[in-house]
Amino acid sequence: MSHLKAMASRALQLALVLWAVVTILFLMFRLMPGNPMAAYIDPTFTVEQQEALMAQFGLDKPLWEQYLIYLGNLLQGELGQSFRYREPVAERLMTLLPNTLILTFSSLIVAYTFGILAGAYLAWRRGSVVENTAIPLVLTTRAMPEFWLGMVLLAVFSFWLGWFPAGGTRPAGASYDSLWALYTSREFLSYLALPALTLAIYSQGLPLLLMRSNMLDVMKEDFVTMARIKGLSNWSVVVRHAARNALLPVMTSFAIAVGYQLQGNVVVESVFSWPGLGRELVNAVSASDYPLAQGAFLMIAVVVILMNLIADLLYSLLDPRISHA
Amino acid sequence: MRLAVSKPPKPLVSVKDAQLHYRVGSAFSAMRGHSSVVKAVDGVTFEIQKGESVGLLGESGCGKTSMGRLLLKLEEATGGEIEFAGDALSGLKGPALKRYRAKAQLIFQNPFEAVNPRFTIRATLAEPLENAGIPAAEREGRIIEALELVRLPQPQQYLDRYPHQLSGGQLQRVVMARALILQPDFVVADEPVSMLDVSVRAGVLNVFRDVRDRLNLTAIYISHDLALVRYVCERTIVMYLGRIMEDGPTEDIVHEPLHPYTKALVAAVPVPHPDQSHDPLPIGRGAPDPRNPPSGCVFRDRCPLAFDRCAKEAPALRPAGSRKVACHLF
Amino acid sequence: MTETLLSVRDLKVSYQVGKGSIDAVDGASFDVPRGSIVGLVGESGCGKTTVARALTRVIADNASITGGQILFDGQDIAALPEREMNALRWRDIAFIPQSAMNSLDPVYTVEYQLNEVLRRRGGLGRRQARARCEELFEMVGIEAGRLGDYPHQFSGGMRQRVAIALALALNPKLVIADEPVTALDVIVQRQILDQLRELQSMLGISVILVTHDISVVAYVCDRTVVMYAGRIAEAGPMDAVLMEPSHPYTMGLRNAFPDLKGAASGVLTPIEGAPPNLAFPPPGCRFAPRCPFAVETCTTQQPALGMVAPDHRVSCHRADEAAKLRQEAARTETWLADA
Amino acid sequence: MLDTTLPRPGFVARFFRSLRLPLNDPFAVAGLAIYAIFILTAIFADAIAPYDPTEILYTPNYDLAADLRPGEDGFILGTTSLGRDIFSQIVYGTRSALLIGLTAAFMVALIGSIVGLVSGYFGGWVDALLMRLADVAFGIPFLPFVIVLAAFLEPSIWNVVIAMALVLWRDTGRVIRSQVLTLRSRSYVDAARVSGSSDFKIILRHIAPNILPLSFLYGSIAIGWAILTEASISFLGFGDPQSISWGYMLQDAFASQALAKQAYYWFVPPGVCIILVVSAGFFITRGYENLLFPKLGR
Repeated sequence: MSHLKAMASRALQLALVLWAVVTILFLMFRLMPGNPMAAYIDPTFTVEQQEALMAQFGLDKPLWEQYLIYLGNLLQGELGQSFRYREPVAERLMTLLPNTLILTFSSLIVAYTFGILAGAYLAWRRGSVVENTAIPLVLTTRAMPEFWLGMVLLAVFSFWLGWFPAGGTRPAGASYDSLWALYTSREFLSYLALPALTLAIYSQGLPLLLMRSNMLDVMKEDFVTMARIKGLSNWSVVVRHAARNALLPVMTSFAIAVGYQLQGNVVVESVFSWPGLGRELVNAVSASDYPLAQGAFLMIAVVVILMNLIADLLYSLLDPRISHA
Repeated sequence: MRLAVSKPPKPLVSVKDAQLHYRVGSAFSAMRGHSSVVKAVDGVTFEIQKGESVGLLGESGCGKTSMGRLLLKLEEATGGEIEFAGDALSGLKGPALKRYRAKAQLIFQNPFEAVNPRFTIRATLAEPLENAGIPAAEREGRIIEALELVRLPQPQQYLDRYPHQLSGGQLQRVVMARALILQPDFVVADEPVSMLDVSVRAGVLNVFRDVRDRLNLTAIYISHDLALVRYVCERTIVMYLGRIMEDGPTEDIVHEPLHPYTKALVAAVPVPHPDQSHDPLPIGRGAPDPRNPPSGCVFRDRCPLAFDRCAKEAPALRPAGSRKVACHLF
Repeated sequence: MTETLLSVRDLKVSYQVGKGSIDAVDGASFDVPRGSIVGLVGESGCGKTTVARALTRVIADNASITGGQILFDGQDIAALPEREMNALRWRDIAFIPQSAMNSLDPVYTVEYQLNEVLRRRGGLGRRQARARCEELFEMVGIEAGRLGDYPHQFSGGMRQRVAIALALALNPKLVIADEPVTALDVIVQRQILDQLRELQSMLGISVILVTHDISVVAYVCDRTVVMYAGRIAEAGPMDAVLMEPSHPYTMGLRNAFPDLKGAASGVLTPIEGAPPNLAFPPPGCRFAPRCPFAVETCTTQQPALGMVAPDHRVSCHRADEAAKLRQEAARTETWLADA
Repeated sequence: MLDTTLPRPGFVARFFRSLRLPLNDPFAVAGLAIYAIFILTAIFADAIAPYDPTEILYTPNYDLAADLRPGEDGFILGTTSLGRDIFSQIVYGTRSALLIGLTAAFMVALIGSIVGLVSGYFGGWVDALLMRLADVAFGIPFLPFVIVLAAFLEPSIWNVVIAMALVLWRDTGRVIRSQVLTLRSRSYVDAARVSGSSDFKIILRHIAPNILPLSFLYGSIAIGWAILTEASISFLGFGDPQSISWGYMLQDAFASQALAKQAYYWFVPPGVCIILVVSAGFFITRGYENLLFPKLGR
């Protein structure tokens, strides 16, 4: 099936992209000022630890050999030891990843549900006062720095009104039997609310504007006119034909948005002290914890690239012109 | 008079086994589905004598436009050889290519796309003159001359206009003027009237016939419409899926088509009066698929006369009376 | 016995463009007898497509029907409330568009789109609809196995057959076909026209076939309506209009059209000039600026659509001289710009 | 004299005409006006700002002028916890915002346009290579990349600009490439080739003029991106410590408990300024889109 072949070749392409990003990352961390060994070894490590890491990452070898060892380690999921936490980077990041994913997906689901409905509505009310005021407003939300929006929400809803906690994922001292118990607790929701809302307000603009302009385009298509000539109901014309077609690229953009959102998380997580990948990256860079910074960067990159692939997959699944070629 | 008279004159254009194959859906654009080879032109051979007008006839996807682009070196042939006045096109580069560009010209299908909308008519017509190194002082005169040649009355009034200020018929004459301004030897016209309304078509066709005769041009007229080809060309080449099916005098093809495909094509041409045959066409349903042509003769899956051999062996283009036919029946 | 199914009376359709308006159709009148194919022929911009769409009352946002009547089965559908008009659509008046590629929804299978019409508009049950789908596909010559395919999986000709099946789904009385074969190659074009003619006579429906190509009209139509610049130039039985045209525009069209069956030495004669800008139409006959026979009245007074023969109407001030004009029109010199 | 080329108005006039500024769209005009105001503010910052933005100020009573509310002791927008004048910081922040926004946008538009033109016009392996590079750029998480680069290299606004340009050219490049592909398939480009025009001449005369408005459009989108990115970087503490920027002000406010102190006068104005400049860019962009792609417009 040529369709599968096409997907495979796309996946291969993205694997190459991943390799390129990994290489850039390697060079970035090797070429930084100071001791090249600083990428993995903290002077405060014990001599045994230092020697073990020297051997593991081949830090006394020439650069190209280090590169091969680096690739080999990556393939085994080995990202080195965090300077600050004295634990393997991979393990630490894995505990943070769920927090980031929950924040990202909950905000995006809210943003897309709202954006799609509002976008379709605005396309339908094209030229009305509602549309004329809504569009500049939406553009303004796209122009807001996310962290600033987070700050304003914090100042109002947390510090002034006291409705929501100011940061973190759980009350101080609280402990839960399992991660599942944490994520399903009411407290967690109250901690999630503000950061998720911040991200959602920022992200709804993309699906909204995309949906609206797609709808306007599709409404001009011959098949929509034909649906009217067929005497189908307004609902059928607008929803079954126009919206269904307009939705295709919006759904694809969801996956891309996950990738973008992960980058936006970097600042919003910092504002809300949300223990996720983004905040970890910032802290690690500030504290010169290079293995951790490198690992966090890599994990974000992997998700971004994976999401690009999923976007392509979604598109080819949802569009019969490709899935039934 | 010497004996050499009996030797046929050297052709102006000679096409030997020309091929234009290209991949569709490369690894990078594979998202769109198939990745396969399309043989837009597949082993086409013909010659054109100086002063001859030849119609290249066929349905969409038959390779006639690709053939035209090969002849003008807008596309490089992936196989075979095309010669113009004895020179191989594949070797033309630099100044030699520039000289060829001055001798071989193209008239486009859609006049509104064929001129840059940001250029005035004057600037449009000046471009080839600049490239040929005609001094600025002579250009205006040449431009006026060319516009008069294509029978645009009072040409001065058009010079500072933009394309959208002209009608389709007027603009197509400008496109013709641009093609003729360097006094070429050879012109390829790609469906030059198919975008025009019927009432103005005839005017453009008449100018084309006229200019060709006056300048003794060698011309290729690409069209899907046999009636138009017949109006302009004494000889017709019929193409189907990248190959030549039949090649011969237009009147013979109109009155007694030999190839089964040509027969169907001639029978299908609509005529503008009520007394005409309504018999079913001698051809199967379906449409040619350039991505997936049948084995052997490319026409066999729609041919009412196909037999075993047609599936196994592609027929060569062989002489049959006044013309050449690619069919196992001849 | 020709009973009239559709009678268009003095139809006017205007487009709002900026602050002004353009009368794309300015007083069109013609009849469609039951069980006949009527060709609506003219050049681009003459208003033929606008007329076709006005009959469905689904027209561009900036267009409106500003006058006249559309009597369908004796009822003026131009004045019908939208609700009642919508009930009529597709059940009584169906439409075949120019490009079936763009007018079939790409994300649904062909069966879904047939079902949509059969079940939502025709009130058929699931099983009946399936049977009807198969029947329709057989009628237009496509295997029922392809019902589940998406539009892009069909070739251009096949898609046009699907469009025909779709139009016939609810047994309409009138089918409007807007340039149904223009985008197709001659061979497929001919096959589709054969199909259309066959089904039309089998089902006894009426068809309005909009086209720019008089040879298409000559091949399938019973009657012809020739439009020029938003008005009807000539209307009547197809052979009468084509063989004995009474309007100079129709005569000119005949001269400009190449004829494969004619003599090899024939010369095509263009009509000089271009159709008028409808934002500023000429005061008299709209063809007068290009007409070699124009006299003074032609440039000042609009000609009315008058009878020249039973059932054959022409809007020309010199219609009674038609026979003489036809002879002159046959000569190329007549049409040269400075003649 | 017979001149057969285009009539030649002044080069500047022609350049502006070829940009096709969307002057009939009220929002676009508002956007241009906002830009004009901020540009003037940046130029005359020395005259407008009452104080040096980094100077530690004192009240007439010789107390540290810390955490003063707007209007108190004549400080228009109040002071920071360290006794700096917020209004002056806003005024000077305009400079770094515009400097970063405009240079980054210029680089992004320039690199993207050149890549798009070369890739789309010549095709083949050049195209394949450049588009693979674009894929890689799409695979790099933008903000983390800028953070890491800004942190490792010495923190200066130019490093931030370069980091942004290294990644953001991808969007412009892809869009311009596809536009070049459509333009290239126009038959007037074939006509120019058949007329004997060189590739260089065709790109310059027939393709580039049609690309310019699109470059400008993507440039104006990049202004917004660059300003937002710089603000984020400064907020996270990786900015240029030498220059006062709106992002730096927000970081200062956040770190100084301005939220808990409910000091809206401190952290709201810089945010509003960012929104104004960035959305001004969006409004111009939108006016452009209506002009360039009228099918989307109304």
